[in-house]
Amino acid sequence: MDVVWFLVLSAFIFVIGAAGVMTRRNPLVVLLCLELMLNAGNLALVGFSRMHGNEAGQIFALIVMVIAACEVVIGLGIIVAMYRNRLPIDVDEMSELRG
Amino acid sequence: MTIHLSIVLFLPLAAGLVGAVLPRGMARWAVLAGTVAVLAYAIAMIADFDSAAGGLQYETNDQWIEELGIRYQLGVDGLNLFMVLLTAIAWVPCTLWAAVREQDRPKLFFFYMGLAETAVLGAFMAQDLALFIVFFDLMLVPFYFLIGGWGTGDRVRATTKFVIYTLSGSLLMLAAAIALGVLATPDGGQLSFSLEVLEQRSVPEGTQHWIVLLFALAFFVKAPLFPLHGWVPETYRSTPIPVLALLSGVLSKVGVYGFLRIVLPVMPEGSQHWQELFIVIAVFSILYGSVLAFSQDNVRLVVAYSSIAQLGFIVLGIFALDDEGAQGAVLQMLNHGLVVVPLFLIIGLVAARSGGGESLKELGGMAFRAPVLAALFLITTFATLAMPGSANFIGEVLVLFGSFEDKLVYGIVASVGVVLAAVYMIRLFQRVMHNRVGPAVRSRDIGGLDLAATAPLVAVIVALGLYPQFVVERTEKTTFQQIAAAKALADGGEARAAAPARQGE
Amino acid sequence: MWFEQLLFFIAGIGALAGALGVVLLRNPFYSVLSLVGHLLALAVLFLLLHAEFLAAGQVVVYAGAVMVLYLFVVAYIGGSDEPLRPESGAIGVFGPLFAAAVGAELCIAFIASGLKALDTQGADLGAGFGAPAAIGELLLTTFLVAFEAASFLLLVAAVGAVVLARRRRGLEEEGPAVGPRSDLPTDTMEVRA
Amino acid sequence: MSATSYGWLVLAFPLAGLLVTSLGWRVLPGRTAGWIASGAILGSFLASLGALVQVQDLPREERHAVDSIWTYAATGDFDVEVGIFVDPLAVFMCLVVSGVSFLIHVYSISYVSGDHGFARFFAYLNYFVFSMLLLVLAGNFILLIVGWAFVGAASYLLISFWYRRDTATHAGIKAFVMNVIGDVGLVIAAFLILNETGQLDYLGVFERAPEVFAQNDGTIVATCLLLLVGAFAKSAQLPLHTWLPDAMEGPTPVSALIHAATMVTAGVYLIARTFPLFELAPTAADIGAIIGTATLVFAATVALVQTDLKRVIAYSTMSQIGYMVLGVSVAAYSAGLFHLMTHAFFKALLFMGAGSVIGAMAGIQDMDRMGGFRKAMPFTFVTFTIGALALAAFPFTSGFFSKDEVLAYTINRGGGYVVLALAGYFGAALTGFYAFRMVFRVFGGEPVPEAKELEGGHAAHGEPMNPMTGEPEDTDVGFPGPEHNVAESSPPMKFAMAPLAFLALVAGVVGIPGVTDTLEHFLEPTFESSRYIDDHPSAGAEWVGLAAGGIISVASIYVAYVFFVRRRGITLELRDRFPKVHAFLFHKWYFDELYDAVFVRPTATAGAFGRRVVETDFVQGFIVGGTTGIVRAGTSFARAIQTGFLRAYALLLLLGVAGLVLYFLLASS
Repeated sequence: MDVVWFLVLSAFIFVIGAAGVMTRRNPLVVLLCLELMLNAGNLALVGFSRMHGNEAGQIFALIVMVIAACEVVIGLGIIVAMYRNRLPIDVDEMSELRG
Repeated sequence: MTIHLSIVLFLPLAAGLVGAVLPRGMARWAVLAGTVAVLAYAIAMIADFDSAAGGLQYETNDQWIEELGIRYQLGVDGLNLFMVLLTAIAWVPCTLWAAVREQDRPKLFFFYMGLAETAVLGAFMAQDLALFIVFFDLMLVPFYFLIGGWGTGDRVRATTKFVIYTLSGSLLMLAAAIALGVLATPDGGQLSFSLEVLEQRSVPEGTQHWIVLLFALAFFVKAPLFPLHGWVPETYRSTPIPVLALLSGVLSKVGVYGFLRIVLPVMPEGSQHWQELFIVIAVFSILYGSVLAFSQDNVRLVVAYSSIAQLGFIVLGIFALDDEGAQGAVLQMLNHGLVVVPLFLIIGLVAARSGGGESLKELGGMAFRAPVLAALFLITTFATLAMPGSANFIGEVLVLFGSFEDKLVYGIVASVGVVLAAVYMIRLFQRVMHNRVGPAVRSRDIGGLDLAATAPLVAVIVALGLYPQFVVERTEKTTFQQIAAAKALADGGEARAAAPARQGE
Repeated sequence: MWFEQLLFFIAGIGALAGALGVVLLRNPFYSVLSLVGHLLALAVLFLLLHAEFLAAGQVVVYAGAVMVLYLFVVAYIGGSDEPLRPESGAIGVFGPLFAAAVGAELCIAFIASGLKALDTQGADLGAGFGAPAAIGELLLTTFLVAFEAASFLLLVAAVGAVVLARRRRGLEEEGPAVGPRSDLPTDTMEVRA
Repeated sequence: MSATSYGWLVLAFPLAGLLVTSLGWRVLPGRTAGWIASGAILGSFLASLGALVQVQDLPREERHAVDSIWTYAATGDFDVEVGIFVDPLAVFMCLVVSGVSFLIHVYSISYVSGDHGFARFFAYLNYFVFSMLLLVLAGNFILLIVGWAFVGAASYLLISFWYRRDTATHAGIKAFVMNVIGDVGLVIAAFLILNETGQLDYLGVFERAPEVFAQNDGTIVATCLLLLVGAFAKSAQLPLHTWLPDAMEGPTPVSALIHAATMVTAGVYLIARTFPLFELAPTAADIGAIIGTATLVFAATVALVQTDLKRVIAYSTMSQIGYMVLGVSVAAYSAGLFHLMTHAFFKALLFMGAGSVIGAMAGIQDMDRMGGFRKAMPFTFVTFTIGALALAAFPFTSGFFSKDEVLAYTINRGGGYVVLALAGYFGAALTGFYAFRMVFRVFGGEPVPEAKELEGGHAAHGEPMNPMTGEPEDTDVGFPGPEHNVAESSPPMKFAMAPLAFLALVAGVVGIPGVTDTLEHFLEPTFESSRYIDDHPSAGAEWVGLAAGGIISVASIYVAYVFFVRRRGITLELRDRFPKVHAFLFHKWYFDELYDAVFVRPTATAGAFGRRVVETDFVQGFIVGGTTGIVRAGTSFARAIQTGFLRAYALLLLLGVAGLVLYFLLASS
């Protein structure tokens, strides 16, 4: 089984995730899309790990999963806080960073 | 006795961190103790220093970022020995000065003071170009916060200007340094930023030209020299006094020090190429700074512009590419720092006696109720205007002698600056201490703690005036080495052949 | 061999479908479910790559725990549909375009030029590659610092989430006075008290 | 003890006095500071005597000694020690300086007794004496410059001693800056000397100079001209003289000590000290002689019409220094120095007498307001008259021998020098006139109210006010003190004036031509390498000159007597008949106005231009503006990107990723 196909697959997933981040306005879904991108990265990492026969890649993937979990927890926390403060749940409305 | 430079380097930062965890009132004393310890260590280092040896002493040399060839390399030689001492000396009174006054957010303030000392010491001791740049830019951080957070007046504007200026300067220098490191690496060689290595490698002359120019830009901004001094007036007006004393007394030396440490030995051809230009800039700065200092009304700005003139002298001495000139410049770097620090502290005292007024119009007649303050001010004034008998005079004479040697005309034009210095400094002293009492002036003599901050500095000035050879004999060997290559070129010889072999090669 | 290839194609199509589902479905609830499917497919792919421990972790922790958290939140704030509003402005057009460009570039890199130097069949693997024992040993030896840092990060994140999402009295009391903002477009997912 | 040990002692005493009086200013009671300071100078004088004895013990051809205590600064060719050089010239100067200084210190104890700055005054005075002795004893050019600048600083401090007066502080800054100009001249000269001879020590330089310099070589002439710049700035010779009259703002003892007896003669000492260089550069020496002559005539004419008592004496000082400069420039070294010594005596005496009169006038210095003090102040009158006689070179007073010796030597050089000597005689005529103009106007005529009051035993008390501008003084501080002392009632003042009067009368005995010539023989070892050493006028020729000088002196005093005693209105008539001449002289040939127009204003204008135009338009507008403009353009671009829309950021990020990947793709293919 050619590892390249895994990488191609990971690229597709990554791109789909990226497109989602840009087109969806619900922060919840944006977070999901980020998950997609991270998972694409994981897939690539594991693919490379397989290719080299080195388990470090898998450890990396594991750490990425931890990061992803943290990000989800914080992201969801923010969304809940927004909800509690009766703010619109829409990323376009969150533009306090405007310069 | 073994001296560990890393201890000297990180002691103030450590003191700042300790201060940050201590209770509010204790932070200042922790940092003060740290600066005193650094001073003690620096004095021990001077006592131990072998002035007959030419190369680096107490060297620390470790791998830092191997892939980029960046090393954690510290060392002290005649060139930076007294710069380290100046830093150590200057920080104590400034910290003491700040410590006996109420500060907002004292923990943070004194932490930044400690960090700043570490950064400056690092810039002076670094023997690796990349490390130098790290510390050079790190210096900006604490000063940015100190000016922005504790300044007066339009401090936001002042800080912004200061940061934009110095940052654009140092970014250009960063680019130049990377280019230097990469271009100097021979095919198949290991990339290195160590100055020792760079001195042995060579960069094509055409490349040196623009690299030197970029370095000079950064150093001239830091110094500052005309016409890159645009940040000076506002920054000097807004900066808190102890920080200003350090900014003007110590930080300004890092730039000119960079010429002697990096530019001249590493890129002699490029330095020699721009010699004329830099001398013109220096001479112009001398005249321009002097004339403007003469016409300023704000006491801080008088000293600010006088610093421009003094730094002009230093640069003139360096780029005279002459042994005596460079030696004078090194001596003058120390002297100028030593006089400017007490000068600004005294200005702070003076302003406190006139209800915060810093305009010459509001001042006057303070000497009668403040004789000790007036005496300290007088001695500092005389030293600043390089009166014979002060070490500043020896420094200035050596600079002038060095420039007379090859560039007689520039030297003579520069000596006009000596006369103008007498005018503006005496005018400053007189308008503050003499004449009729200013409207808001409530004069009183200097307090005990402030005396403890300023009097030792004045004593050092007097002592150096009696025995400048103390500095000269310890610095001259390295100074000559640093300029040897460029000097040989200026004299029409070959640069590389003339550079004396360094130790350990 | 054919079995592995078959499995790859099935799981790959599943993963792609799941991903597309996440992006294209209007209802966040379905998006989450779609992501769960995607993660399961991914776990299969991991297995194909001899990453047994990771696959297990993916299924248990990710698809199991994290996604449940998502579902809770969606349920809590009400997963209303996001209408298929025609995207105004450049982002809607350029976003997918750039994404496609990146994808194309990556594919070119992978297939055409990039990995020629590598043995694409993969290295010979020893027994127990990717097994929990091997991973565990690595985690506790070579990558100990990373492991500890990650655990600390998780702790911080957990505390942070609690702080962020906890009920704040002051705000709660002020809250009702504000009410839903009427000037907002009604098609966004909005709080309806 | 060796000569150099005494030399160090000479320096150590005033330095110790300085430290004690300056550090102990708070604890020293009453007039202690004054006595300590005077004692220090007395010690210095005694040490000078010791040095004199020791130097005389040395063999004649080796009559000098050098010693150094530490290396001051040495790098490259530049090698300077803290070293002194003791030879007859230095000892002579030490004796004059410390002796006169001692008397003036004692005088000052009374003069400034009511001043708030009593201890400060004596600290400054000791500092000055230390600096002056350092200047005199320095063994190399750098140390000379140090002493040179130190006396300038002391002079500055003492001129602006009453620092609440604007006029005093202005005068101080003027003097200081002029002196710094001189310092710079010396520094450049020192460089030229070092560059050519490789030495900075006197002995080394004088030894090497004839080897490296051709006669009238361009470099040596330039060097000597630069030395002259230094000498003229210090000695108030044309065109660097304008600070000296203004320096009269200082307390009168300061005028006596610094601006008459010692510091201003440093230029003469410098020329005498560096005579081997000047003899290699006759052009420069001639220029010196011409300027000296010009100054002596110029200053004498100005002194004719000034009404401020101290300024008249100040211009007289300039004029007399002109004689000295002329003397040392025409190689009449011992004659010039002889005049330096006698001038120190009689000019210090004149200033002390003037101080006494000003005390009686409660601070007023205008001669128009004075008169008739003869009966009220007999002691002052007698001593002042002795001083005036010596100044006018009345026969057999000290000034008579010294001035005429200078002129006789000048004539002896022949050629164009005769013209200079004739100008000198012309100046001598003016000198006699203005000297007795002072005497007759101050002491003669009807007593003014202050004089009458004093005759009745009451010292006048005026409102404290600035004698120059008439502004009321700052009484908060009390400078210059409400009390005024006159010699008649102050023993210390009398004690100081009496020996000086005696010396002014008889000091000529050390230089009676053909009879004693003591001074000349004493100084001979210093100047024996001079090519003119055996070139002096015969005793007979000198006596002819003396006779001519005596006649001129007596005649001029008689004219003054006619003008100011017999026919009092004649000066007013002259003034009305030649108003332009009077205005020209009264405004001191408009030198101040000229300098103001040529130097001060352009500098100030340049400063204003720099501040207004260069700073605002160029530095702030162009450079800062340019920089900030670029930054601003950059930020506005950044602001445009920073929409705050999360998805827009993501888009940019992706764009960057796409670009990067594309780059690597292209780079790898």
